[in-house]
Amino acid sequence: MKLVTAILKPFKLDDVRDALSEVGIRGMTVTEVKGFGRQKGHTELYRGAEYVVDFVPKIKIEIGVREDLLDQVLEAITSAAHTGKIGDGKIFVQNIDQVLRIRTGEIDEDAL
Amino acid sequence: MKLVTAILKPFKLDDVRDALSEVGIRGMTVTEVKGFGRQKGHTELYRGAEYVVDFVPKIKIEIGVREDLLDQVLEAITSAAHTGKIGDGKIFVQNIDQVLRIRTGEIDEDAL
Amino acid sequence: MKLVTAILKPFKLDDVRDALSEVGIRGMTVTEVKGFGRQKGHTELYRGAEYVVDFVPKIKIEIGVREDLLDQVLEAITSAAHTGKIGDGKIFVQNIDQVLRIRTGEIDEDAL
Amino acid sequence: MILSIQLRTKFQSLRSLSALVFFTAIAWSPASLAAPPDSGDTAWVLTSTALVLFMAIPALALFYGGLVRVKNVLSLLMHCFVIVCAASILWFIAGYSLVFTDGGSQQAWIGGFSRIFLRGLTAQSQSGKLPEAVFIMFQLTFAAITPALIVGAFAERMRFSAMLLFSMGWLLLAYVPVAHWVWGNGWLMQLGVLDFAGGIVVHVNAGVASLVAALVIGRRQGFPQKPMPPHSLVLAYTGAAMLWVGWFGFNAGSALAANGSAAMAMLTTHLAAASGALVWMAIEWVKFGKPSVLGIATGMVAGLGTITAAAGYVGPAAAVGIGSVAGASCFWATQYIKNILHVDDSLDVFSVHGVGGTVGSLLTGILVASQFGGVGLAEGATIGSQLMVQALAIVVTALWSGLVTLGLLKLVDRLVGLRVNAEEETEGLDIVFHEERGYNL
Amino acid sequence: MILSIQLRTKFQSLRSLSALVFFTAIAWSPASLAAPPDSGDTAWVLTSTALVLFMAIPALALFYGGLVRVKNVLSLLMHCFVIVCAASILWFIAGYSLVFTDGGSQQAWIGGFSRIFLRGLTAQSQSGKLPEAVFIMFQLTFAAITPALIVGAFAERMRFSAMLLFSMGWLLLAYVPVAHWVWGNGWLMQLGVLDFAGGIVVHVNAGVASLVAALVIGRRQGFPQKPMPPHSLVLAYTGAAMLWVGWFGFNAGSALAANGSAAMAMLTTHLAAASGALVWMAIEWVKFGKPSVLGIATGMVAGLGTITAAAGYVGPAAAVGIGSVAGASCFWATQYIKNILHVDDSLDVFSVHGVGGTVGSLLTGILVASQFGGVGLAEGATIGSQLMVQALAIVVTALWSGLVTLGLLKLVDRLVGLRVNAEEETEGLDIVFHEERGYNL
Amino acid sequence: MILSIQLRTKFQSLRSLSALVFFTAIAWSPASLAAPPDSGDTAWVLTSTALVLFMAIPALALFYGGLVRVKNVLSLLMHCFVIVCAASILWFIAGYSLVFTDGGSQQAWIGGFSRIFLRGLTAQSQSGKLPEAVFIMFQLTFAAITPALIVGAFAERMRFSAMLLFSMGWLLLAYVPVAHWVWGNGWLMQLGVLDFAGGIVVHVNAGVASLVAALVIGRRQGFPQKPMPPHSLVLAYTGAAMLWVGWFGFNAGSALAANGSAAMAMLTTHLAAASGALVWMAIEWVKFGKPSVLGIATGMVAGLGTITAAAGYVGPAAAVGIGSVAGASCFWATQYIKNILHVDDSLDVFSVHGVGGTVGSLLTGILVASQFGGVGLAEGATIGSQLMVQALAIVVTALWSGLVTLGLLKLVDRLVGLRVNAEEETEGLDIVFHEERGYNL
Ligand SMILES: Nc1ncnc2c1ncn2[C@@H]1O[C@H](COP(=O)(O)OP(=O)(O)O)[C@@H](O)[C@H]1O
Ligand SMILES: Nc1ncnc2c1ncn2[C@@H]1O[C@H](COP(=O)(O)OP(=O)(O)O)[C@@H](O)[C@H]1O
Ligand SMILES: Nc1ncnc2c1ncn2[C@@H]1O[C@H](COP(=O)(O)OP(=O)(O)O)[C@@H](O)[C@H]1O
Repeated sequence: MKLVTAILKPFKLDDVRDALSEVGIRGMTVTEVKGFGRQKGHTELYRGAEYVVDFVPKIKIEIGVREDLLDQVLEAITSAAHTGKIGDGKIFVQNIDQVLRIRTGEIDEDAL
Repeated sequence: MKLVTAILKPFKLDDVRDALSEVGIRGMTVTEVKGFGRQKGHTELYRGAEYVVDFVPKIKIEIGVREDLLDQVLEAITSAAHTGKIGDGKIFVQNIDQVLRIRTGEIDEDAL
Repeated sequence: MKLVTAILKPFKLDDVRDALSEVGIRGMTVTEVKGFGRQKGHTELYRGAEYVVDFVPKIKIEIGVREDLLDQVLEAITSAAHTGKIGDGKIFVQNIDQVLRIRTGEIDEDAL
Repeated sequence: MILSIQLRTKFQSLRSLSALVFFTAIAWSPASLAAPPDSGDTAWVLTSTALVLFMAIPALALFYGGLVRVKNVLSLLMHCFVIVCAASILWFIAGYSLVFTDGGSQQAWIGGFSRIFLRGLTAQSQSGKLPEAVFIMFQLTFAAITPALIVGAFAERMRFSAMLLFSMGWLLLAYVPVAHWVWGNGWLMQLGVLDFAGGIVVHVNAGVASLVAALVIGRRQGFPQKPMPPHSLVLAYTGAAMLWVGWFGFNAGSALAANGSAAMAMLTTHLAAASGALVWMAIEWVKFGKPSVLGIATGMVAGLGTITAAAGYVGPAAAVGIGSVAGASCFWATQYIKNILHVDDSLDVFSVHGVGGTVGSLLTGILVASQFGGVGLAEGATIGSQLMVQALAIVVTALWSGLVTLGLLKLVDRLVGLRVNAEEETEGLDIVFHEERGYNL
Repeated sequence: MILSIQLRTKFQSLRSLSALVFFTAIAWSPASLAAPPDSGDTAWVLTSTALVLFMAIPALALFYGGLVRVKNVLSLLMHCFVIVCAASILWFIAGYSLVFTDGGSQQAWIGGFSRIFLRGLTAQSQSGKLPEAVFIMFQLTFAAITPALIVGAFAERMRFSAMLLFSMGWLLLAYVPVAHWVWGNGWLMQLGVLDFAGGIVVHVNAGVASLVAALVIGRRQGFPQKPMPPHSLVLAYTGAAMLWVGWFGFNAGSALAANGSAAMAMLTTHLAAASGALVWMAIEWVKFGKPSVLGIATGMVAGLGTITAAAGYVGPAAAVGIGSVAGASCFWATQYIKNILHVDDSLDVFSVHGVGGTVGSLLTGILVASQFGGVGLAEGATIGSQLMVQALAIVVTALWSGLVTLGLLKLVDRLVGLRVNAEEETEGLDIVFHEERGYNL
Repeated sequence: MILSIQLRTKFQSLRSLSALVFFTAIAWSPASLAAPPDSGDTAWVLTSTALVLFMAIPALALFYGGLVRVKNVLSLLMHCFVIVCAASILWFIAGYSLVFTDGGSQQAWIGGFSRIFLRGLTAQSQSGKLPEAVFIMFQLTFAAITPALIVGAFAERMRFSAMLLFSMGWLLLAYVPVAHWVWGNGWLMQLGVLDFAGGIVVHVNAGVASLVAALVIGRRQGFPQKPMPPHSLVLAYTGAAMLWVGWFGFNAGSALAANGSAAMAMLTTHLAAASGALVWMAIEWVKFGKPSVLGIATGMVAGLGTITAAAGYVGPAAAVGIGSVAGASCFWATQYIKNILHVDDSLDVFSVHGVGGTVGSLLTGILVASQFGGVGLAEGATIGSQLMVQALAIVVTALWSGLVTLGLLKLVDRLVGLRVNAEEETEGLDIVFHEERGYNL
């Protein structure tokens, strides 16, 4: 099983969720994060004191997926989150050793 | 060493922490997240405009553990976080290559 | 490629970012988290009702790095985040299978 | 025409009506200058002025600001603030003079220039039983809050400069003439229209402008599919509760005296607010299963907007009736406009103020009659004739306000562009126009 | 009985006391109708009415809302709002009439029906030197805020419908009679009890009801082990500061005139608030090492609640004394009730209002004496006799309020269920009853 | 000396000026006790008192609290609160007496002891046309808000106990004497200085103290490199808007009557606020490309601070001028102090209040002249002579306030330490001194 972690532009979250549910993904976990990268933040001015906000608000989604779904998932996220503008974000794929559903005690693929 | 990531119902956090400290876990990192899954959110109504909140507030805990403690940790979380109702959450286990304690420079198991 | 996850004292974030950019790191993702560990929280009193806040506000940074940069990155973080006082935080290193830049479709090291 | 006949007779009878107190006596009635100002009346109108400013900022600003998404909260706060400032200066320059001084041969349509830049005003100048300066200030706050009401209609998508140009143009071209017609001894006042504190001048006027503005500027991205929940109901509630308190100044202050009429206006205002709130809550409870904070607060505002025309003219039982009708009709209008017509009048300004103002101004024509506990119709008027005058005033105001709004928005669109682009709308107006964020928690 | 003898003598002497101004003159004293209302007095009571409404919403609502957890903030705001609305309508229907009109042969116990639905009220109706409409409004705000005080006791766990039923029942069965006894020429007033602005009628009454309600409904899940920190001290502070400002209307408005008595009441009110705040802060500083924002604000409210009975009767030095005693005694009560008895009177309503109201009403009996700088005892009264009357009024009010509360809660529990279930309590009342959340940041 | 000659002539002429109304008549002018208080005037000053308290808490507290980082919000709220409480008690003990009662042979410098602990005060005591108790209360609120203004200068780094000691010392040693000199028939009043509502006594006085305090305590860690954005502009806005409303009490209340002078003061106050806001906004728009909420609000406060000295003396056109000058000069001062001098006057108290107060107090000396629409200079005074007196008063006040501040801060530093250590500053004052957090969302 793989853990897919994607950093997205916040307003793309709904589209990505829709795309994922089309490939059969029912669950995911979402976190509000601050992104630093090529995309620049903005400047705020408070009574003439400049305040450079160098982070950009981003959304991080984490999805545990069966290996056979991985490519579809990556494809779904990529196409739904794509705007072509800087700051579209990244996807990281990592291995998961074990998954457990607390409610039922099911493990691994059954637990996803 | 393993990284245990658990998604929990927020009001279970205290119980889980107690259970973990009983098996000797002293440290963890907690994030407020939004969960999407089988458990449904609720509907809000603002002057008749319906707003389906399809996420559920969840708590994510991340714990770096020594491999020999892993089973106890999983057991502790599972039993403390269990309500039997949908949305109890999941546990993911991943491998950690390296750990480092910033204060002392200790590494790996000593750093946990 | 490796995923470096560091838990820091919030006021050290700026220093760490500076140190990282010196070793060539341009991107990272930052999350506000609550830390439990050896460092104790504080006590709040509301009309005589004691409320022990046992967590400490922390910042979590996640950085995908090329393997050859890993040591420099660890070194940069460690020295910039170090105060020598309890609660300086930890660094976890994990493996990443795959990286993808949504905007361009670039993968792996090109995507970082 | 029947109207022009009425005009003459009404002009006589109307003098006995308290609407008259709205009319400043400068120029044409020097006799009233004889008695020195009454300190108690002055105290109450000074207080009422503070209360109406309080309604505009912070109350309305917080109410509106709380109802939008977090990325636009400051833009709403800024709109209310800058409108108050700019309207105040416009009022000083020409607004007051054009509404309340004698327009000579044009008096039916517009006032005169004798108080341009408030020239000649001193601490000794009097307007009826009040120092003229406090009458000016009290009326200024009305001129300031009325355009601010409209910003709720085009919230979250209008350019800042466009909003400012439009609001000031609208103040001069819509508010000033209507206020003159109804309160400044213009033709509607001479016909005997009853509008105690602004049901027509403020609420119908701003309400219709809101509907037109919402239609012209178009819906927000994603409306109505995408939910846009209020970012802070706590903030909106704070504003709403403050509006209630401030409205005591608005309505009871409009008696321009600290007397039984002011007291009765406060009582009717309060009862209508309470009834409107309870009726809205009851409908929600029955229809949706749960009463909401936003609902009860909206019902309250509906009750207040609706009683405004009637406040000093009707009795307490009538006020409960007016408030109840307000709660029901504004609720229904909100559902209809938003969910059936899918018009994105974002903060429901037309449904609450436009509909409420209309209903209330009509009901005033009936409930003012002494058989319903009101202060009584003017000599020679019947409920039927009064209703006709009320309806006429509403229709004319609605048409005028609608046309002015349409014309102005087209013009402003040419000048500076009305609406932000899609990316700016996504980013939020706070950063785009003010380079600030509401919260850095 | 000694009491019935006192009754007659007090009735004479009391006429010289300003408590009398609370009594409306309709029906039994037509002479007072001769003089027209004083515009200055009217202005001040109009203002005071706005200030007391301001205390209920937003002030009290924000104070309470800030002190609970974020999942319940809207429920507190809603409680205060709906109570204000419903109490206003009840006051219109019967409340005012039952408190302040002549009850004929039952006058000692309850007022009459002559103003049911405020019938017959016009802008010309007078009550003492005031338009009756403003007296009605001013008293309405007291009737609205008193049941709202109680919701702090059962915060975060009562069902919405139960809260509404209970509050309105309590208003009719506890507030209305006690207000009549003390202010409406009922038996306690005839005994000469001194309660300038509601130490007994409002604070003892609501305070005791709070204690009983907290005991009947039981503790919140996890109390007292689980900490339940205020979700926004900023919000609570805002409410508290507004309460202070609004209290000027409550206490100085109770003079029902803009005169030296009102001025003195404002001064004593302010000094007691400041002293209460400083004493509470000092105790915290010594006992816990750090003074807190919540502490200083609570001390201030304690000072205000405690001076309420005495405001217009005592001098400034006495006010500082009363405030200081308030800070200390309410602090101690809070610790005792919460940490020793483990009663979950969630927002400490009894400890602050009940204890403060009691202490203040007793001290009034002493400090009213001219040797302490007060306005002086009624003719024939001694400090001892006055203290007895004060104590009697407190005890009777406490018993009555406690019994009514108990009975009502049992009844409401049968009708709709008093308390949410465990899951609902965990989820929070905002979603459960109102399908809204306080913040969407 | 020319001054001592002026002193005598001015003393005569000044009686015709409304500044005189500030002076209480006790002791030396028993004649004024003959007429009973005017209820309308009393009503307005009671109301104004509530408005000025409202300015201090919640308004100023929220304004300041919103502008600091979230870890220090409660400390600012607490500062304002405790200062109001402690200043009230000091005013009761000695402040009022030392400012406003007759100082006998020392009268030029300081008042007397006849109202120590407000002894002898009753509801019948009168001060001019007002009950003395309300005059005391009104003036108390000025004494309370003035030291609270200063806390913005050393925000986010001063120890709580140091702040409290300093503030109370400053009240006694800086506010009390200057208030006596200017308003209590002291030497500056006798010279004929014009300060309607505190341009000198409040704003110059507190502004200079702020600059000195900022220099003595030093910059915050990281200033000016590290950005320290306001944690909640919504909160700051709420406070700012409330300040505007409350300022009506501050300035129009300073007429101490509900008359044309009060009305004119309200009008000038309002117009200056609006102009100041618009000018600041315009400068930002041109200079930075975007107008900001914080900017427009700051411009408004600048306008208000600047018109304060002039409010009842000038006409509406002059007020617009004063407001505009205020917006520009305070904007410039803010940039200069912060970005050029790098002085960490954290919330720009000197730039806004000090500079605004100075500019406004000087302009008063010119615009009071009848040729500019003002109420006219005192008999025998010329614009030149009046300007000299104004400048003298400003310079003396600035010197005195600066020296007192310096001395007190050095003393307090010895006693309890002025500043937190670096770790505490990082952690935030809320936890360090009050063991509370602003929000638990
Ligand atoms: N090396 C990295 N490790 C972790 N997160 C990263 C890294 N680089 C970028 N990110 C995240 O991805 C987001 C987008 O990256 P950015 O460089 O701005 O644009 P793009 O996605 O177009 O390359 C950043 O805001 C940050 O959250
Ligand atoms: N595939 C997944 N990847 C990551 N997180 C998931 C996944 N599925 C569920 N979750 C998380 O677990 C939470 C609980 O899942 P849910 O399906 O609602 O109930 P249950 O835990 O009973 O299976 C979700 O709210 C979400 O945060
Ligand atoms: N086993 C762990 N797993 C995950 N995070 C941990 C673990 N132990 C500590 N942390 C995180 O590191 C932070 C610092 O740890 P702490 O024990 O307080 O001090 P130190 O870093 O000096 O060892 C904690 O607040 C927590 O966020």
